[in-house]
Amino acid sequence: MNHSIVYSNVRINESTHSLRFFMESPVHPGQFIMIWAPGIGEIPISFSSVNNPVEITVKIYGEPSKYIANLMPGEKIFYRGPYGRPFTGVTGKKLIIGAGTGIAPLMPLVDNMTSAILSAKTKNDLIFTDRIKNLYVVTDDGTLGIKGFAVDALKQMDINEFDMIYVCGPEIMMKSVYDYLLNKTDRVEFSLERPMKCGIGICDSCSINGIQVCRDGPVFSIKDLKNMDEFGRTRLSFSGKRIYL
Amino acid sequence: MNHSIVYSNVRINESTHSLRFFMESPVHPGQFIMIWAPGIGEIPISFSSVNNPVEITVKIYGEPSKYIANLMPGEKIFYRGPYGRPFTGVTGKKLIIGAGTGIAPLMPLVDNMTSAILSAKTKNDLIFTDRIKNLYVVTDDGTLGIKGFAVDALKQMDINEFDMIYVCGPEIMMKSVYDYLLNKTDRVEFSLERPMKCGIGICDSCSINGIQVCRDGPVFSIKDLKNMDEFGRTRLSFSGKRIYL
Amino acid sequence: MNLNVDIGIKISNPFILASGILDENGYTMKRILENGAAAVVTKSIGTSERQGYNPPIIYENDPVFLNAVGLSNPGIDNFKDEVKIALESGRPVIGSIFGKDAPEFSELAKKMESYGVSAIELNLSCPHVNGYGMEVGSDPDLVYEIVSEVKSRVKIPVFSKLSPNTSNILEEAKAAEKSDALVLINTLKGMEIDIASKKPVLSNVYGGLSGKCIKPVGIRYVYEVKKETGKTVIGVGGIENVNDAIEYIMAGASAVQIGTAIYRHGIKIFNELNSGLIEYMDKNGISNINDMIGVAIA
Amino acid sequence: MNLNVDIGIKISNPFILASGILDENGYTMKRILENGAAAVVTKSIGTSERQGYNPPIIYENDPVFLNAVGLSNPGIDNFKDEVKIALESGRPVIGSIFGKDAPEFSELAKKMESYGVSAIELNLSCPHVNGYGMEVGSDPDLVYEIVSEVKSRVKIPVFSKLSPNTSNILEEAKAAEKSDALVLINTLKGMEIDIASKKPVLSNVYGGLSGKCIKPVGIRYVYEVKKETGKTVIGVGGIENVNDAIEYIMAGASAVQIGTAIYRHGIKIFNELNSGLIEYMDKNGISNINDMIGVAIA
Ligand SMILES: Cc1cc2nc3c(=O)[nH]c(=O)nc-3n(C[C@H](O)[C@H](O)[C@H](O)COP(=O)(O)OP(=O)(O)OC[C@H]3O[C@@H](n4cnc5c(N)ncnc54)[C@H](O)[C@@H]3O)c2cc1C
Ligand SMILES: Cc1cc2nc3c(=O)[nH]c(=O)nc-3n(C[C@H](O)[C@H](O)[C@H](O)COP(=O)(O)OP(=O)(O)OC[C@H]3O[C@@H](n4cnc5c(N)ncnc54)[C@H](O)[C@@H]3O)c2cc1C
Ligand SMILES: Cc1cc2nc3c(=O)[nH]c(=O)nc-3n(C[C@H](O)[C@H](O)[C@H](O)COP(=O)(O)O)c2cc1C
Ligand SMILES: Cc1cc2nc3c(=O)[nH]c(=O)nc-3n(C[C@H](O)[C@H](O)[C@H](O)COP(=O)(O)O)c2cc1C
Ligand code: FES
Ligand code: FES
Repeated sequence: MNHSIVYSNVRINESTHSLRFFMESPVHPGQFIMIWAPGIGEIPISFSSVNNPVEITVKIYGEPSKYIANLMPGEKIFYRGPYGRPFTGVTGKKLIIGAGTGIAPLMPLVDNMTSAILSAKTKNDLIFTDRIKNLYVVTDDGTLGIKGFAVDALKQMDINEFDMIYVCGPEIMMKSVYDYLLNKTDRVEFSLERPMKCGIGICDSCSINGIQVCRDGPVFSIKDLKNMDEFGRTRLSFSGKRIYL
Repeated sequence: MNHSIVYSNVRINESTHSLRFFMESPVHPGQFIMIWAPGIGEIPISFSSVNNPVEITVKIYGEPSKYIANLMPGEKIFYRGPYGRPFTGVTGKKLIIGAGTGIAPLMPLVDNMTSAILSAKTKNDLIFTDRIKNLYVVTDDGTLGIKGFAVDALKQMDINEFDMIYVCGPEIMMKSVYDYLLNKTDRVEFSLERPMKCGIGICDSCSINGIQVCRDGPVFSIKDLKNMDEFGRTRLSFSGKRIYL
Repeated sequence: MNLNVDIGIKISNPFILASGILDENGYTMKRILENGAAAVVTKSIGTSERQGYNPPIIYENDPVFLNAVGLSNPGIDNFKDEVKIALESGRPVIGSIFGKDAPEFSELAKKMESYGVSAIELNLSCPHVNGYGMEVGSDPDLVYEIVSEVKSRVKIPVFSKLSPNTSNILEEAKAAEKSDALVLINTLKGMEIDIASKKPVLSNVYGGLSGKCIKPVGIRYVYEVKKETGKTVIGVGGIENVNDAIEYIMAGASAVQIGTAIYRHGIKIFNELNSGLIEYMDKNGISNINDMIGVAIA
Repeated sequence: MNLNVDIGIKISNPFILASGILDENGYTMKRILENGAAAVVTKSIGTSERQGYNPPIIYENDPVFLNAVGLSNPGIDNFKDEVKIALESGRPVIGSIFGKDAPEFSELAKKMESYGVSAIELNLSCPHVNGYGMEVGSDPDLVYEIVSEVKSRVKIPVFSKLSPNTSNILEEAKAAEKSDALVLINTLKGMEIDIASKKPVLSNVYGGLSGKCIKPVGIRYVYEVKKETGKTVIGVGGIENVNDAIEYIMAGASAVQIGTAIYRHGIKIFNELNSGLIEYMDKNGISNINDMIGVAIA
């Protein structure tokens, strides 16, 4: 088990914290680590910045995320990884489409050639709006920006402008973006989120059509997803029970 | 377990064979390998040539040495190693003093600056006399060369002529050479032979004054031996019983 | 060249996916069957849904590999569809089951059989209800009862997977005698502590050691059991490459299962093992894999 | 900073040489005691001289380390001088003995005591005369009898070294309850086959697995036995560096023994462990090693 010392912890909204710490292994955008809350649990977390001190952004749901979000500077943060296949970098114009905490892993892709569609339930759930210049905001309730879903904002844009589109968020949101972009462009990558227990391609909990999201993903191209009919349709629960989305 | 294919097998006297085969790891003069006779046993054997195809020279005593000596070209030879600390190489004039099969590990040291005292019980037990130019032969029974022991030949030589003296043979012979050379010169190395079971410094069967011959030796300088009062005096048998030499 | 072996069922090569590794989702099993595995063993399935232990469920620090999944499974009734998906590959699926007693094992076996699996694998390493820290498999009477009852209730072959956490493997093997094959070995009990946090690394504290560390233990059990009982044995434990698989076969295994190695080598290991085996047999003039089984037994 | 621990005898640091590794020749034990080891355990000694098995007696292929020495030993009467030489170091020698029953163990213990050893270690992993493939240590009644009788015959502390080849370590530990400390673990049974020669690599076929592969098994036994019995435990198995030693101590070991690691690191490992431990305690503000014992036990 690796550990590092928390360098900083900034609360960025009601239930979300950004933590920085130094990592020895290089990290690439889209990769993740399994963070251990000793005696509590272990969860996969992506990077909202891949440069040292790297940054993770954690939303509190249950006990493990709460433990991690509340780690104070000077405390030890335990992890294994980095794991997973990263996003493909491009030099030209980029569009990122993120919903909820799904915005976090897209942040390392942001530079001055990047546009973004950020969506969330309400205004207060939005994060990182201050870090992006060309920003399209979408909220479910219309408290900020367009009222609706990320795909609604996308439909108003000229997708041919972009050399690559990167998407991360709840699978249902990604599925709607996928359905819209299918047959329009091949230059799209999605970062999938499925229940992960091992993180290293052994336990089958994250699999989609026989592919391990933790090992062969979490990043998949739109082409990859064409062969995965479980995408947006079914997945296994923590027990291994098939769930229809 | 490593294995190689026997390249050649030459019988060099009644009960002694020289075998050649290729080894991947580099070997240095004085090192040894543990050769496995599958289903029969395993014994330590030194190199009579360290250049590929390396050469070993084996005298038949019991079943393992018999099996090894009779390996035919094309057959597999199984071994682990090389093990042990080699002789210190010097560029100047060298004297090798070998008795019996103890001559074998000294052979890689032979070049045109090397003189040798080779001793054996009788003329027929002598080996490698054809490989050395400046040769002093000693036999116990006087069937060839001087009648007597190696040390008798040594006493007639000017040891200051040599930049290094290397000795290998039965411990009793080495002890007599040691006693003679002690306080005369520090430029002497002995290759010790003690019962070896593991060959890697674990089992204690080869130890002398707490030093493992297999790992810290088998080559020791005359200085090293000054601190080893077990030398020429006691050793453990295969069972671990102390034997007085 | 013949790579077919008979372990109660005939399979087209000796390489089988081990239980508990990438065999919970039918699509994954199907993919593995389409990529060189002669058969897959499902995750061990029980009567009802179980979450298993909280993560961390694995700990990896080469050469150590520990897991404590905690028999998480969807329950036998929810598993039907996964078997169905896996069977689309056209290759055999072996249904692994676990329970606390003979009636439970029998019920599970019957359901698995009805789903179309080719054989049943009894996971006897589950916790023994009456024995503190003990496993079902280390109670010979219970093993005998389970195997007998399951055998009498299903028509397909039954394999018994034995535990290495025992002082007397031959007694266990004897108790499982009615099985069509013995599967050796399950994981060795072990644990690690992270010294920086001063805590056990697995949330369940104890886990099972698998991978290269346990190969010598697996080889020993396969060799000893084959030598002393002559039964059909399936070898499992620490197989990382074709030489390891050949070692198990020479020790007496008719087929082998691969689990942990998938972590390092991926699913492609099955195709690699197949081509490695063909190459080995070719080079050594062996035309039938069955000629290699148990040749190291003296 | 206090590195002294009490395992029935007081020793100046927690690092002890394990039985069977470089402890047959008194001079070697003496050298190791003079180079950082707080104590040494002798090779296991029996009533009469035994040659042990023919070489190959070890097989090494990282991370696997197997041995089958076969309890070679000079016999108790011939061992007196070796103990005497080792004791010249001024540090404690622990006499390891093996036998087939309680009278044999008692005789050996008494002789060892008379040679001046500070404690007796009972090697309970020797073959059980009446149990095929079983070890003395997996017969709780026999263990109880041996420990009781030895305890009543000698005044020095008695340690019981238990076998990991068992389905129920707590039963074993209970049977050995009268011991002053429990030593965990001995080697795990294992073997390897060389596929080129199609032969087992050890002349005895079966051997004992030691070194880094068995550390998780050793940690588990130490943790479980300490947690469930509270007895003084000495940890052994796969300790390669100070972190491994600390892990054992946190799991509940009051001291640790080092064997196989000497192959890779040499005798100097004892001095390295001592300085590593001091550095660790310094860095973590721990002034007494005893404060670390068992801290990972929940
Ligand atoms: C690749 C990837 C990257 C991610 N990156 C981020 C990120 O950057 N930021 C972020 O906020 N979130 C991220 N997530 C989501 C994050 O991992 C989840 O929010 C988290 O798993 C939920 O943890 P929790 O504290 O809410 O625990 P809960 O959901 O309350 O679960 C508690 C614990 O039990 C485990 N668990 C949950 N359900 C079960 C069950 N049914 N059976 C057994 N064990 C169970 C969990 O793993 C956890 O250890 C990512 C997820 C993935 C897959
Ligand atoms: C460093 C070193 C280098 C050597 N180099 C050479 C060399 O180049 N050429 C050469 O001819 N010889 C060499 N020897 C000597 C050679 O190893 C011995 O001749 C050999 O050990 C004797 O083997 P054998 O066939 O005669 O077996 P035997 O002496 O008959 O022994 C049979 C087997 O049993 C083992 N054994 C022997 N005694 C016992 C016992 N009491 N208990 C248990 N097992 C036992 C042996 O290891 C062997 O496996 C060397 C020895 C050493 C230590
Ligand atoms: C993550 C994981 C989960 C496992 N789950 C099961 C299981 O459910 N049932 C079972 O019989 N064995 C299970 N095993 C044991 C394996 O099937 C196999 O016996 C063991 O891991 C040794 O093989 P390996 O070294 O190739 O992994 C599991 C092993 C691992 C690593
Ligand atoms: C070569 C060798 C010989 C051994 N001989 C004995 C012995 O005689 N008695 C004993 O109790 N344990 C013996 N053991 C077991 C060790 O004392 C120790 O319990 C085991 O090797 C695990 O520790 P390690 O991994 O540090 O080696 C031996 C181990 C080895 C490797
Ligand atoms: S999380 Fe286990 S296979 Fe992906
Ligand atoms: S031969 Fe075993 S220590 Fe040297």
